[in-house]
Amino acid sequence: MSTDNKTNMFPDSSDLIEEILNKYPSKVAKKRAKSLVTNDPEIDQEIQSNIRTIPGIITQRGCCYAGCKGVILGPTRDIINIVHGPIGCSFYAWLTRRNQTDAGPDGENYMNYCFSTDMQDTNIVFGGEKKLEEAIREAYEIFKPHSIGVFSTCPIGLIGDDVHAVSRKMKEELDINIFGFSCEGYKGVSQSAGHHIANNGIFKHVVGLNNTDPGGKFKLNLLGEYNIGGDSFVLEKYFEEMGITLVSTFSGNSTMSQFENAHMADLNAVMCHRSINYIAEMLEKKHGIPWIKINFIGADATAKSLRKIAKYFEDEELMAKTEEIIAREMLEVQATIEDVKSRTEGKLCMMYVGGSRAHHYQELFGEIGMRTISAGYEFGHRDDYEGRKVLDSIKIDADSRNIEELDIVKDEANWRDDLVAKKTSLEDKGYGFSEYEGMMPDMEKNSLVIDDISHWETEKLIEYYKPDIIGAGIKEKYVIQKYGVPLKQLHSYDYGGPYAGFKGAVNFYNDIDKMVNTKIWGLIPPPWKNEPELVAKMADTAY
Amino acid sequence: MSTDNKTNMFPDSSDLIEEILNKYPSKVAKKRAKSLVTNDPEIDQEIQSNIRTIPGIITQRGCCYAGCKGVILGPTRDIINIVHGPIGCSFYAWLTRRNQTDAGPDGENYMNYCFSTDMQDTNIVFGGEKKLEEAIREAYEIFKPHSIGVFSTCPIGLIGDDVHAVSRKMKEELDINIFGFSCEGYKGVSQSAGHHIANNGIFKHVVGLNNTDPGGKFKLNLLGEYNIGGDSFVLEKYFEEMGITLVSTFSGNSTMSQFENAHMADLNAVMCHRSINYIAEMLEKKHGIPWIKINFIGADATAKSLRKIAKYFEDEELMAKTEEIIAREMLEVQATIEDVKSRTEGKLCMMYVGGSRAHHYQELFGEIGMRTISAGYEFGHRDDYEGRKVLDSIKIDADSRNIEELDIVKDEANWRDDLVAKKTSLEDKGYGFSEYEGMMPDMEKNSLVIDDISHWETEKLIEYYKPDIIGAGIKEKYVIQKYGVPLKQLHSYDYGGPYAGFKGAVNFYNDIDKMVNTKIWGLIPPPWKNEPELVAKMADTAY
Amino acid sequence: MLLRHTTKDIKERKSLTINPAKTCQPVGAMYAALGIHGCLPHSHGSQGCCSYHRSALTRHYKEPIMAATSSFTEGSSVFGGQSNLIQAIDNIFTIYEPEVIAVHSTCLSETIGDDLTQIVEKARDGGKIPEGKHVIFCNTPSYIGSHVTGYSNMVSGMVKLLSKSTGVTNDKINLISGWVEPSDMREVKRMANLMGANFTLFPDTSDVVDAPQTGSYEMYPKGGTTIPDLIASGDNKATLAFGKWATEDAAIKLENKCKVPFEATELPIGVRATDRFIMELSKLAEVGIPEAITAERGRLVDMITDMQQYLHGKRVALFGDPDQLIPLVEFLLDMNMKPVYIVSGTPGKKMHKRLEELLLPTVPEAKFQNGKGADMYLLHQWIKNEGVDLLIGNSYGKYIARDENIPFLRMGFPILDRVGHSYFPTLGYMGGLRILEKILDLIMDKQDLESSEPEFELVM
Amino acid sequence: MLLRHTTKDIKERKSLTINPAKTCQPVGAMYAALGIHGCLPHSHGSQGCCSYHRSALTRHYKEPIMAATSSFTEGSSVFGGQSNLIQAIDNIFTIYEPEVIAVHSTCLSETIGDDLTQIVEKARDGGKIPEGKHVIFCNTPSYIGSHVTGYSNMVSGMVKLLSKSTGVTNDKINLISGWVEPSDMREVKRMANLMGANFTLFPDTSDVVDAPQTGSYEMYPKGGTTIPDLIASGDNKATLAFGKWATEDAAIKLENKCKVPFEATELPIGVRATDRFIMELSKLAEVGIPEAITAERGRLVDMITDMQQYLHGKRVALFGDPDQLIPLVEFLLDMNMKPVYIVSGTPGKKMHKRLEELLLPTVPEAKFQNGKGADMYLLHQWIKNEGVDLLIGNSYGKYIARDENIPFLRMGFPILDRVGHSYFPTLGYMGGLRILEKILDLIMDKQDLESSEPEFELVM
Repeated sequence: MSTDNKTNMFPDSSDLIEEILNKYPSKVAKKRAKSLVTNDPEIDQEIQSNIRTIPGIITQRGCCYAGCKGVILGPTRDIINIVHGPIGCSFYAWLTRRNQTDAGPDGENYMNYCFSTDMQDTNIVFGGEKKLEEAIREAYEIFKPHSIGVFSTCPIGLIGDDVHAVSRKMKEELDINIFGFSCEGYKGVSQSAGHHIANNGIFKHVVGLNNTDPGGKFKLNLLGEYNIGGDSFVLEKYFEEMGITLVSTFSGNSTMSQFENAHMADLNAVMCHRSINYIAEMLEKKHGIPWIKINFIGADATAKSLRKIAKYFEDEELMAKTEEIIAREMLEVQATIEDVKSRTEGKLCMMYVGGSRAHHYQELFGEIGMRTISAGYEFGHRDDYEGRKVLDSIKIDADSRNIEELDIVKDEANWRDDLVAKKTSLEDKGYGFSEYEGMMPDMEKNSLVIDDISHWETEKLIEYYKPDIIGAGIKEKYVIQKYGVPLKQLHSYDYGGPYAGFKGAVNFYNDIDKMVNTKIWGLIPPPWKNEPELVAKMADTAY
Repeated sequence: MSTDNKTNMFPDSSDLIEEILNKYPSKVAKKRAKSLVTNDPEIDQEIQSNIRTIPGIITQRGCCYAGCKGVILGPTRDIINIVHGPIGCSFYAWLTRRNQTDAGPDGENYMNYCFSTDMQDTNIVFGGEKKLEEAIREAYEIFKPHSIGVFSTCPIGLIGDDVHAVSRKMKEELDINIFGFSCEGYKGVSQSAGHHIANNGIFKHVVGLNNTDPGGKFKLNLLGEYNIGGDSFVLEKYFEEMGITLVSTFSGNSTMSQFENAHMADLNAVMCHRSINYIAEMLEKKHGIPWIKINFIGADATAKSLRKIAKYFEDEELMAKTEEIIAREMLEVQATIEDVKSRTEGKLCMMYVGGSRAHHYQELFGEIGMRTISAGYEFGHRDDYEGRKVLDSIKIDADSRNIEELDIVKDEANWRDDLVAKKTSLEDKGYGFSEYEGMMPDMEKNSLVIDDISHWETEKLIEYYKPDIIGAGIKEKYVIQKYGVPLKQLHSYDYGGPYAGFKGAVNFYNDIDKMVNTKIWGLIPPPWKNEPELVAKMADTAY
Repeated sequence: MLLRHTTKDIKERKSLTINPAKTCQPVGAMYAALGIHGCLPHSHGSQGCCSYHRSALTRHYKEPIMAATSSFTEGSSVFGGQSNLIQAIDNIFTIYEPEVIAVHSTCLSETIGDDLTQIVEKARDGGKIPEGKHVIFCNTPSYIGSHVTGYSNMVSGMVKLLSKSTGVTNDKINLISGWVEPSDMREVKRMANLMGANFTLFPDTSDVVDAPQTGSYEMYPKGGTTIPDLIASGDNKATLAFGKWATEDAAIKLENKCKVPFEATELPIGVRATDRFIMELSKLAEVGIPEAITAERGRLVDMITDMQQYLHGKRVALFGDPDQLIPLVEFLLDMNMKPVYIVSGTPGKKMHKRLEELLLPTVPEAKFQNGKGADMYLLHQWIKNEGVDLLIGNSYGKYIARDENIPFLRMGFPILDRVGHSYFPTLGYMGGLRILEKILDLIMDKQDLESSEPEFELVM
Repeated sequence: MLLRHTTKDIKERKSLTINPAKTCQPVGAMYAALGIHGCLPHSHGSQGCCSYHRSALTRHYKEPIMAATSSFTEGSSVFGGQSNLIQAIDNIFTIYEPEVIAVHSTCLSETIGDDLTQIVEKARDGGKIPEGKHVIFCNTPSYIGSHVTGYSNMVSGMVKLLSKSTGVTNDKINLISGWVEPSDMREVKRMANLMGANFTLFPDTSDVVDAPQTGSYEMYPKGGTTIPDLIASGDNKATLAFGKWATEDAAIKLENKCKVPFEATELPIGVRATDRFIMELSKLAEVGIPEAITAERGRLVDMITDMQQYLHGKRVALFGDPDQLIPLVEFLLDMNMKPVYIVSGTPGKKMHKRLEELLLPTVPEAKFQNGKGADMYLLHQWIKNEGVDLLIGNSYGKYIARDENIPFLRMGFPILDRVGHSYFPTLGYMGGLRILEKILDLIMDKQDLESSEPEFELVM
């Protein structure tokens, strides 16, 4: 890639876009054109997103079930999640996300288990409700859990098994909380549908079941933080030190009882806007609890987020403590940046991941002087790109219409007038609630924004930009590394991390430094590559 | 091998001996002929032993240094043994014998260390005494041990370094016990010379240094038990249970302070007659302590030996306790024999090892119905084969004459008249002291006794007898196993054991059962071995 | 404890599977398809299937695993996936330019009843399949069999849709490979070449899912069985199918379709299964067994005889797939080890029968189960009731291994937390040496770790 | 603690070696001699040397190691060992019938000044060496150099006493092998064959010390360089000596004696040392580098790129021989690991210089020492002062590894407590994969064992 030497500005990428689109059949090209945007942070630009992936296009995306069972319910340890369907769906979601949890030495923890009704052909033909009933009963008899979740998979939806009815029946019979999710893989266009369905289910069946005051002066829910590689553990420590009661986390290192109690918090802090803003919205609508967008990826972002939370509670001591933590932690952050930056400054990164990470991690890269030349979401919506201001203008298509939108009514018994008042008062002082500006305003001019990137597009981007590192997922990792470009897994962190908070930022700086500066990339070409007289083509079947 | 079906008698092996000898040059044949004896337990037969191995003959034997440093001094944990010489001698004796030791959590234990003066060419030219002095000083400064032993190796003897003089000087300087051994590898004809030199050294420099009464009613030295694979640990437990004070063991699981105190015992029980009878003899000559030959290899032998020891002390309670132990332990022994014997009965073994083991292990094999068709010692003397009765008729040759014979004088201050009297009284009752009948009387008629067996002879024996198992050492193991015949290492026990005592017997029965009955021997011939049309000879350099 | 809710107390379960010892068909079909040169696998279902299967294979191989999907939505699920598939075929050939697309179905498309034959025919008629390019397919309903069944179905699909008989027989044999690692397929080729056999191996994932790092990505690496070789398989003189669960069906179909006689044998794992494989290969390919092969066998037997004291009587628990488990059990028995617990989620009565045959004579106490109810939870409960000295299975076994402090040998699919399986074979005699080396390392490492100080050994 | 008397406090030692990182010359000479077909090594000294060396090699290989000895007594030590050796030569040829006897001296026979040239001449004159049979020899005084020197001296002995130049140059090269495993020699042959090189490898212990179990013992197994090939080495067009400490001397002697030009290179361990080896081989043998070799290289690099997060920055302590240590250090550095402590008992300033060259740029904190004072006790003390993440060396390292809870990779000589080294190479790119697999297994096993329950990972 050639940046303009004088301005250090990214090149206009229209030739790249053209090259990409040229390969596509015309209908595909037309559609994909709307999902590739050359960014200009000064103006409003629309990007097509949260629409169907074109069949045959190699995509990063997964399914609704993955978003529901895998992402949202995955990190909660004390619920038995029975996947109703053939074995595969449960198998693939078994321990493959790095949601850590700390159950202590004796706590309930079913996260290392995989439960399935393992539907067989006869069940598909004759219906599987009986089998599901029995499976729930067996799970109860063996484990005596307090909650059981039931997840409907593609064929279950098609044959018409009613997981909700079975759940209700078994809840009655066993007298524990049992509830279902209609999260068949074909719902929606990506994992995002599953997040929505999961949020709805948890809100309907769990949130609000327990009105006990969780205690403490400052009560917070942390939403959209999934404790990948121990991220939540880092944040929990800050809150503890600040004297903030973390009522619930959705859903890193979480338990069902946290969710039952979530409506008792004073504030919802939303990390991953895409996956969880539903809960925040519903909690405000039903209970009057306001929400703010925060971000703990990046040291500056962490400082800003902690300050914002502290400021909300309007407590001098809390604010002082917050500044103390920030000052203390920034020492290591700054020392590390100083060391690492000399080796990372000016390097280019790209990110295609999730519904928030592609945005959040740009800050983190930025802190060690790395620039994001291109980014996009795997399952984001327009508001994740362009900000919540476009929410009203998003057209509801057939795929979205299939996802239930809960009708939330104000809960008079548990309504927080105090918080409503607090919100108004703070807003008057310029404190922003329910705000998210999206990723695009934060990106540089001429950077390339791509939604639901395809394999073909990835190839062309690498050739064109020659990035120093790419952030994406496991399916992309080795493809990209074959080009000699390191790929940082931003779902699993390449089994590193934590990357949240100050501690996490330091980890990340160091890990990225290692990846982009490791010697091994220099060893890829064999020394005889440029000595053609040494290279023989031989039949080599015998080795 | 074809035994006589009616009598089940071993065949006369003269044809085998003839075949073996035929291959040898005539001088070699003449010499070897005297070391191969077709056994007849009814008559006295002389076997040539403890004479030089013929150059070029592939032998099991090692050297004098190996017998001195490796065997006798090896198992003592609280002495720093510095090998004075080039690095190899110390290196090869470093942890290669399985003498176990239990130093407790904090005890002195140098057995895992290897100390050497690592003589270089300049040292060889100009002499190494200074280097040895300095090495001793360095060892002292780093470790502050209570004793240091110094071992002279071949070139040291040749260049004339005086390890004894240096030891005396340094003993003076450092005020700890320091003494040397002239155990150069070329001394004598086998390890046996080293045993003698080691015994002399320990007797001269250590035994008798401490006259403190070790306490207890029954005080015993166990001689010639080296705690291979934990053998001594098994025996120590029996003695403890019997209320016998084990004053010292030469030298399994031993310390220098045990040796210093050894002359305070009431009885010496000799296990390995070959390696340690010197100490027993000298203790009797100097202090009047009698010795008996015992054997803890084999359950019956163990019972007999425990009874013999108990009987010596003429104490009813002790004898009752002994019977109790025997009765208790024999339960497992008998149960195991019952199980194992059906699979081992009638199988044939051969043994070529050590100076006692080839004899002792015959009993153990016998307990599970296995017969010894041939056996011999690696470094035995005629008395080990024929019994102590031939001691006086053994000619002292040039090689033996080089080994110092200590001139032992009665120690009036520490002389045990009581024991001398006890010995006489017991002898009158038929109790045998200082007796060893040797191996040959215990072997079957027509079994083949071979001293210092050579590789060529081993090959012929396997072909002729087709034994089910052979007991020997590491150098023989894989040679013999290539014939499809399992080899049990009777030095290292194939890292199994313990094999001493009742517990050890049970271990041995089971291990032998596994070895002779494992399926894998049956898998050796490939199934196409007898389908010549499938077998191709191909150039196979390419794989 | 990681699996802290697992107890000794075994309750009968009829409907609930806990910690399965299998997964579903399509991932097997996807893997088999990667063994064709220039092939892009295609998952006819919703995106999640494809994403999960690609992820599983990617984690196992740490290599690019490419596949496309029909990206079903709720609409396609109601109205059928025909238009999705036809559109996909068109897009794939245009954008990704494979030689062949290998379509497998999913429980979704199976439940709605999509007819792949008819849809592909329609795509062909509609000109969506370029001249000289191919689309093959198979039905892989996730609610039947297991991942092994899916592999088998895709291999059968190759035969059904590609193999042709011209009437002229080649002096070549087909080697149909069970579900093994690319290293294993490479090893089978090495052995067959050493024997001078003339053969076509299919599928062949070597040089596909173990591609070198070269600094440039090849969407279709050099490996894989070529289409011409697959077509010509119908003319070959005989077939040796190794790994019955995964290949026998294809061998039968090839015999039915093209009159190619076949032998189906077990995977050549360990001494005796490899013996049988080598002898069948020798007979069918009409080649001799060279000394080099005999020597490799001898080296394996040698190591067993040398190290038997560490192996004898050791109790082993295993889980995985029938094709691996059966010869592995035989191998363990030949080493006088005791395979006491065996589970496989893959159904089929033949497995039970074969294990009975192997185990009854010498390890009558062995418990084994496959198909219904045979999951890792049951295996773990058996272990809780009486322990074992070694656990063998895929990466999920590590939870049991850590909880129970059992040395753990990773074998099978998926291996998500170690590398090496794709580079070093476990098939053949050399593979047996590797298995044995690993078993010994595990047993000896534990001894080194847990022995008391007096018992600590330098020489073993 | 097994080495409980080892403390942090490092005191200078001038005369006392504790826990050596070397042994003496003759064992190397014995091993090298086994690489000649039909050879019986002979130790000219007292019995103990021969017994110790045979035992050490036997334990390392778990194979028959045959050798004879002059069985010195005190008399021979005084009057010289001539009659012992002549008698031995006679007996050996009569009884054990080798093609060649390879005699090495010992500190004993060296100190008394036995002249092997003259003794062997006398044996020949006395008719003790049958027609067509050979006796070669070398001087291996134990008080000079180390076991590596002994190996080198015996290889030089082969050249000095066997290589002949007829004046006609062959289209073949000599590959002189450093002290490596039979598996490594086999691997070098595989690579050279893959490249189409025409070569003689010597010594070659493959098929000698890794002989198969066949049910019958062969005193002279099929492997080993043949005498005619050794003689013809003087006519070959060039020599590639790999492992400078062990082979450069022989290469020089061959050049001096027969005018065969040579290159001496490091052992092909890891990426770059193998690159250099392959390129030298390509140049000297005048053959190309086939894609298969490039692909193996690419697979090794691939695994490193895939797994770098487990390797980066890990501190490593190593002990062993220069020929292994130098390329291994380079390999570790190429993987961004930190070889911080290195000792070798083998003397030679070149080692220090080469390590400095390798380490100074990126691991300036590294401590390394060889020859005098460089023993395992020192290494352990360094570790006590600042720990490491990995220890690499022969079996004696296990005492340090257990005391300090360090993952331990067995490499070098002797390996007395594990198997596999004789069957699976560590040379070449495939050998690099094996080393890397083992390192990763060790590091990941430790992580699995020591991680807290929340941190325990399925996927790694």
